[in-house]
Amino acid sequence: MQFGGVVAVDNLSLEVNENEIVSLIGPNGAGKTTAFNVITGVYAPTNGAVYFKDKMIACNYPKGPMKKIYAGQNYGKYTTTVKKTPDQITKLNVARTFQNIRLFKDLTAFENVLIAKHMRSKANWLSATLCLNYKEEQKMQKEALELLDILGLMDVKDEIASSLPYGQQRHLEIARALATEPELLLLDEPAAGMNPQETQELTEFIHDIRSKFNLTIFMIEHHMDLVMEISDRIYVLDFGKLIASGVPEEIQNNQQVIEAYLGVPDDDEE
Amino acid sequence: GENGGSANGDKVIKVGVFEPLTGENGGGGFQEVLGIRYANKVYPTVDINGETYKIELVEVDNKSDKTEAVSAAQSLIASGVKVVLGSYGSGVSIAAGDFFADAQIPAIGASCTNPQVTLGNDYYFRVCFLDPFQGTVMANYAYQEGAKTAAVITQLGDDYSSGLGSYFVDAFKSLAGENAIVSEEQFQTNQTDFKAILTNVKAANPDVIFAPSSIATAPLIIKQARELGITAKIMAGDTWENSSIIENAGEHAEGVVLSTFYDEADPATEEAASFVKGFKEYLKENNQSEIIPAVSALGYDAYLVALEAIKQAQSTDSVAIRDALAKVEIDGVTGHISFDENGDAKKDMAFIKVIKNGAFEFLKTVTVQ
Amino acid sequence: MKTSKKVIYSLILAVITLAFLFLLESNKAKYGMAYTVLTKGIILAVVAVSMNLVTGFTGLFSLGQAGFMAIGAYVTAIFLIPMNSIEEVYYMSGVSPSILALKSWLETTPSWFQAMLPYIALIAGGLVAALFAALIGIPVLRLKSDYLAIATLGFSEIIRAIISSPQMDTITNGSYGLKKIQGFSSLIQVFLIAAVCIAFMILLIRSTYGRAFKAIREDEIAAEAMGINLFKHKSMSFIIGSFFAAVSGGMLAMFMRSIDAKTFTVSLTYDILLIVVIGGIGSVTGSILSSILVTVCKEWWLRFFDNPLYIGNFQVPLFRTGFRMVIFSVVLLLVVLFYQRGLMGRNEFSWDRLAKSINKLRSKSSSKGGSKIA
Amino acid sequence: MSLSTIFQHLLTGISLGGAYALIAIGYTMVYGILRLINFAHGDIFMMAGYFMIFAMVSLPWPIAIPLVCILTIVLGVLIERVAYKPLRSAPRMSIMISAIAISYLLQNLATYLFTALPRAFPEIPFLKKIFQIGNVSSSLVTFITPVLTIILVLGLMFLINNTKIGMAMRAVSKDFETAQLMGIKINNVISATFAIGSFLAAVGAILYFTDRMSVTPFSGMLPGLKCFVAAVLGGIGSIPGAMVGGFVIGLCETILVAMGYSTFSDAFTFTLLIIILLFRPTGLFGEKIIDKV
Amino acid sequence: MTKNNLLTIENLSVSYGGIKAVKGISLTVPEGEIVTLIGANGAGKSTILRTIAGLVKPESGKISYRGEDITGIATNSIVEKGITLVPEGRRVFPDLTVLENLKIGAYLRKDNLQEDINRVYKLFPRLQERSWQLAGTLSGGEQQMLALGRALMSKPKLIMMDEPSLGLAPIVVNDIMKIITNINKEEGMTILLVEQNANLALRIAHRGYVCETGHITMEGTGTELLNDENVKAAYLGKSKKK
Ligand SMILES: Nc1ncnc2c1ncn2[C@@H]1O[C@H](COP(=O)(O)OP(=O)(O)OP(=O)(O)O)[C@@H](O)[C@H]1O
Ligand SMILES: Nc1ncnc2c1ncn2[C@@H]1O[C@H](COP(=O)(O)OP(=O)(O)OP(=O)(O)O)[C@@H](O)[C@H]1O
Ligand SMILES: [Mg+2]
Ligand SMILES: [Mg+2]
Repeated sequence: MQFGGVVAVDNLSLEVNENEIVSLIGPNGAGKTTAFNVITGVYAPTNGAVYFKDKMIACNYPKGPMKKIYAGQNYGKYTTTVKKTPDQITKLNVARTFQNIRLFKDLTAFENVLIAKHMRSKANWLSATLCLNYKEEQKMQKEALELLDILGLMDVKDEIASSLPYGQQRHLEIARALATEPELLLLDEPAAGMNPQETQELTEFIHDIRSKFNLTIFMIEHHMDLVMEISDRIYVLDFGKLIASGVPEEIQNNQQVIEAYLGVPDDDEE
Repeated sequence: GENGGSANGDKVIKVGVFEPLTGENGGGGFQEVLGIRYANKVYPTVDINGETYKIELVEVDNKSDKTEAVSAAQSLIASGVKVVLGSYGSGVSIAAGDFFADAQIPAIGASCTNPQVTLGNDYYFRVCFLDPFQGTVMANYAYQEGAKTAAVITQLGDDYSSGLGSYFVDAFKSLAGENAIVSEEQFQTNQTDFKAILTNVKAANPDVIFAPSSIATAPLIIKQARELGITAKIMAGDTWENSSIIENAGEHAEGVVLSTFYDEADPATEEAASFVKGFKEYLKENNQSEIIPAVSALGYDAYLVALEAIKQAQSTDSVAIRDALAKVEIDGVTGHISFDENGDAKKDMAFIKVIKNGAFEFLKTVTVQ
Repeated sequence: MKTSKKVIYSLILAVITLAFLFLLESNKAKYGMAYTVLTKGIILAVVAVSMNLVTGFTGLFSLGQAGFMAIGAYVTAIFLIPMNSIEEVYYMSGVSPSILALKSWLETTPSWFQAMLPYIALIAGGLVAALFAALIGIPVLRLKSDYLAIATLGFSEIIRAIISSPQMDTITNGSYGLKKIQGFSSLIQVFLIAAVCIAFMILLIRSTYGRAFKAIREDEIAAEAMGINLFKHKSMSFIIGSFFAAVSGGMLAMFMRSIDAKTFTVSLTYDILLIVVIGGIGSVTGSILSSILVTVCKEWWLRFFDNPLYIGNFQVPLFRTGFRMVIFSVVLLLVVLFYQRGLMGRNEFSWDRLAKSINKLRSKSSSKGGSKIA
Repeated sequence: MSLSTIFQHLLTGISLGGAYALIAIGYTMVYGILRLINFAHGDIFMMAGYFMIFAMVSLPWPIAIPLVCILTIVLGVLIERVAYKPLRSAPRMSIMISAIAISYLLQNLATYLFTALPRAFPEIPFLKKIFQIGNVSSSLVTFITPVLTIILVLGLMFLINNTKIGMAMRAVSKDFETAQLMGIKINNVISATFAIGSFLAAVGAILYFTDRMSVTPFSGMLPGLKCFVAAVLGGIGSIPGAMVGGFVIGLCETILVAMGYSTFSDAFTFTLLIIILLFRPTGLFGEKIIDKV
Repeated sequence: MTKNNLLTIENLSVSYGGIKAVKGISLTVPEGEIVTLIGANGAGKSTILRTIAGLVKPESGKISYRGEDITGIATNSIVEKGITLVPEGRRVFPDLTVLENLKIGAYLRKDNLQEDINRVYKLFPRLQERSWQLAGTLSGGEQQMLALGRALMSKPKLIMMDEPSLGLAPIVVNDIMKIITNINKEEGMTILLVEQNANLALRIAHRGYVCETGHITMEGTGTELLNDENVKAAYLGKSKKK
């Protein structure tokens, strides 16, 4: 994936297996969010393909002016173009959260979750307007409430999203993503802006939802405590290139990763 | 009751003045209103069955806009007027006509020349001649003056301008041949740049240019034409008889020819003679230029017609007034007025004027059958 | 407040409204002005709510209302010009054979169909506009915010130019406009048509589709990530909004009895936008309230500013023609400055809210105002 | 169509385009900084026309012109202070309505004070000198307008890109709060923007009305709308864009009317705009909207 | 305490609409020290900083800077006096280039900037690489560096930072903390630091305040707070949940 001349993600190959928790880490600007954006259809890759459950969901090769400036590898390997819009990808059961929280700010927490249920609604606009989908509507509301309950947001369900404390907004974002009934959940820095205490709670929470909803989780995070504790496997990205991958212990001791990302462990442990 | 008296016990009959005071035709509308107001000043009362009624003018501004016109008309109807005068600009009259008819209130147009105003409307009358007549008059005049080719410039979406323009085209073609119209140009409401149009006109090199349009656009067309070096004679309809055009276009306006309803230098009737004297004073009081616009004279006449109809009807009932109107005959400022079955004044004479030395100068009268 | 109580209150309100309308209807002559102004206000309420649906709830800043209203008005008008007036209306350039064919076919329809003609005409106008909206939407809805606004405004002007062009003379009567259009039979009829339209839009807004619209308004990227197809939902809102704008345009034609393309200029769109913002973007009741208030103020209550005012023999200065509009603009400005979010903000009228504010007035506590988000 | 006719049309178009460009820049600048479509801009332009009429009653033109510029600037800044400043934190739509209200107010006030009748615009003898080249005849103002426009635009671009106040304008246009944190007095920067926009409107008004000779309260409406379209076409927020947009619209309009399609001249303008927006959703020179996820 | 108090806040209260965000807090920032303000989300930390910077008008209370009352004065005058804020969430000017962002940081200065630009480039080499890129397209971490660099450009006496480590890679966080210590030590700049990462913040700070739902609940030196059991339990996240 590249923007003009800037190669944001350079020939990245990785895989996430069912029911795993995989983390993607790397210095700022390494291209992690960009990778997410390619997976969820926000950007089309410049060259390469993305498969979900063995089905190609995105594929592209350099075209037009990109032919000239393309700066990656595997030129000519991909020859088809598959472009799915983000909503189509969500329909395929891939959901995400955003690095900068993107809730529907002026709507209530309940509405935020309910909206995510819309995609699965079978009613057309006319029958929905004329309230002919009464049963389905009831079901949607019930499920939304259940989700809020599971995420501990029941008592703030009628609050406007932007008035919630930061931590609850993060939870709400996850609740909203879960409401789309995903199999794969992409979390972009879920612990950003949380203090260590809250981060720890989040760790448990992510474990919980994985087993409860039978999820596969792919996550970007900078909080190493969280990453090391939770991940089954870790990929490390630097300047768009994969520099390491493996289980947490391997990564922690990988010299290249330490240099590029972790830094010399100050006496971080107390 | 309904015809109620004012506080001091006088009986009052209300007459609506339905005119544009703002918007595109605000200028002309105002002059028509002045004529009506002056008439009201001269004849403030009417006797009905031995009782003296004060005539109260109820003015509304229709803003030269058809949408506004509907609510303006409604507000007149609501205020209980028995007869309505106006409006300058045919479009608004057409729009409001059905409402007056529904409310059974007769309306008397002063200067709205489009045939549609009175056609099929039993309650609309008018004291001026019609566009087909006016168009023919101007075409005849141009042809008589030796013009072989003509260009026509009209305003899109304006009943008056495009109507008059097409009547001219028809008449001129029948006189000078099918190819006599060498250029037909149209412009949009509010357009102020006529250079492109005029460049085409210049290229077509006509003998005369006929450009019926509003007061606001007239000086623009005249000045820009002269600036482009067009020397053809410019002609237009009644709206152009307005001193503001001379003020705005200055020396460029010299030689412009137009047709109109009335000539102050040639008072046709007794009424006219006294009107000319009195109204000049009145114009001065109102800080207006002292050239009497034809529309003021027509406004005055419309008032007189209404007054006469009320007298004839001897009633304040609007339907009775309408019936009286159909039969009214008076000698107004602009000549003898009576109505045909359509409600149009039977007028067969137009005055042709030319702008000379910064004033409108009478050229000739034209009669067409 | 209990639901049963609310229902009772609502019923009472409906009865009062209807009674009031009947009163106006039966004293039409006496309350002519109120009658007219109210009719116009109600008609504008329909288009205001439709604009609110598109702009306030879906976040699509569209300024095409006037164009769709024009389509609605012309289609409705063509249906509703009586057969025997048609030659007279198209006196300049004649009638197109297809219109004549349509009209003569309508003549042959059964009488119940003819009785329904006003409704059929309005719906036909709406459908034609909806078709246009669907076509226009394909290219235009990809644009964002102000670019969308100017593009829709452009389309509305293009529609107007086409309608008034000489090439359309035999269909739209070009620049002369149409007249002799059959009017409404009563104020109640106007009210009921408007009520059905607005109720439909309210229900739509409250349905799951309405929520999807709001999601798009709040954050397109997040909405897309929630599986909401942006184009589909935007078009839906745009098309439905255009449909009702056209219905309102048709009603305007029936109200004015004569129309021409100049009625549907950009300023009409601005006026509607003004109504929507004054009422509160994202509040249906706000739009309804403000269309009636703005119309009444502009055309009726402020009218006395236009006439010279005498107190005794003293003529109050400033009062003359044109003053009304000066005052109207100043009032507008003041309303916008002091009610930045419009009269209703994003809130809707509800009995609970009313009760709350009455209580607040009663107790008139010393605290100043309180929060905006109640 | 003869060559001289074509040349005459082009000259008219470029001159009209120059005046449009000056007004369009006012839209673009205000939009750039406040995200506000300043609907009142066309009416400020119209008021400048009236100012000129009254100034020239008793003053010679070399004094009248700067005076009119100053008065227009004062009007523009005053409008900003009264109608837009109190709404800084209000939703965007409210500010827009405020602008529409101001536009109505100026139009209605002008109607009320000066009546709806057109007023003759005073002749500035120097600008009205008639030129005759072959068969083409035109007044000097027709030549001066585009030249002056280009000079002013170059000056403005220099101001925006290379001076401190220019950088401050660009910063304020993105983020009021952070701009304040840099020590920028945002109200002054915004006033400066309005001042520049109004100044250009005043210059535009003098040139435009000299060419068209009369002013009415609605003289600003149509140029206002067209120039707004010009600004969008060029990419709203971009000054060279507004200039190009102005020239394009002026030329297209003239050519279309010349070809006898005046019914469609506005429609064509919009069609052109829409086509351009389809290929470049933010106008010819508009910056891409960065929507980083 | 021998040091002068650069900034003193007394009984400050702030509310948004009806919601009280800060409820009568007092704190002091001595000249030349790093003072940190920690606390949970929504405690009102950002609000305090924004009030000091003049972006929010306080309801009551007094803020004085070098003994001079600066409560409620305009932001630009506050910046002129030498206080600057690195806002929460970076807030770089997206359409200005990196270099222009740095230049605008020095908006009120009239002297030569090149030296300071070089200094910032030395602190953040990444910015030099990208000096012509539009700031809006930088990654989160890059933007944070830019925001910090931009603040340094005005050569402030007091620099306030709102969560500078938010969303940064550990290595950068360490760097930034080092830079903060450096500018404090070498240039004598006073720093008021708001941080979620209480561990790091308290370690480099001379003094710390703990903020909870609009109140200051605890204060002390950095080490005192680091070793406080309550603080540990609530913010350092090491001990088990209660
Ligand atoms: N829309 C865009 N246009 C141009 N460049 C972009 C765009 N989006 C991202 N980039 C560039 O791509 C690179 C990778 O950005 P990305 O947001 O993926 O980083 P990241 O790994 O998520 O970093 P962080 O941890 O700071 O969020 C950065 O250098 C950024 O400047
Ligand atoms: N603009 C605003 N309008 C209304 N309420 C606000 C606004 N900004 C903040 N608040 C509220 O004020 C309280 C304090 O917010 P503040 O941003 O100061 O917290 P904080 O301690 O900085 O939290 P965080 O760690 O999440 O940045 C919160 O409850 C928040 O919801
Ligand atoms: Mg990222
Ligand atoms: Mg904060």
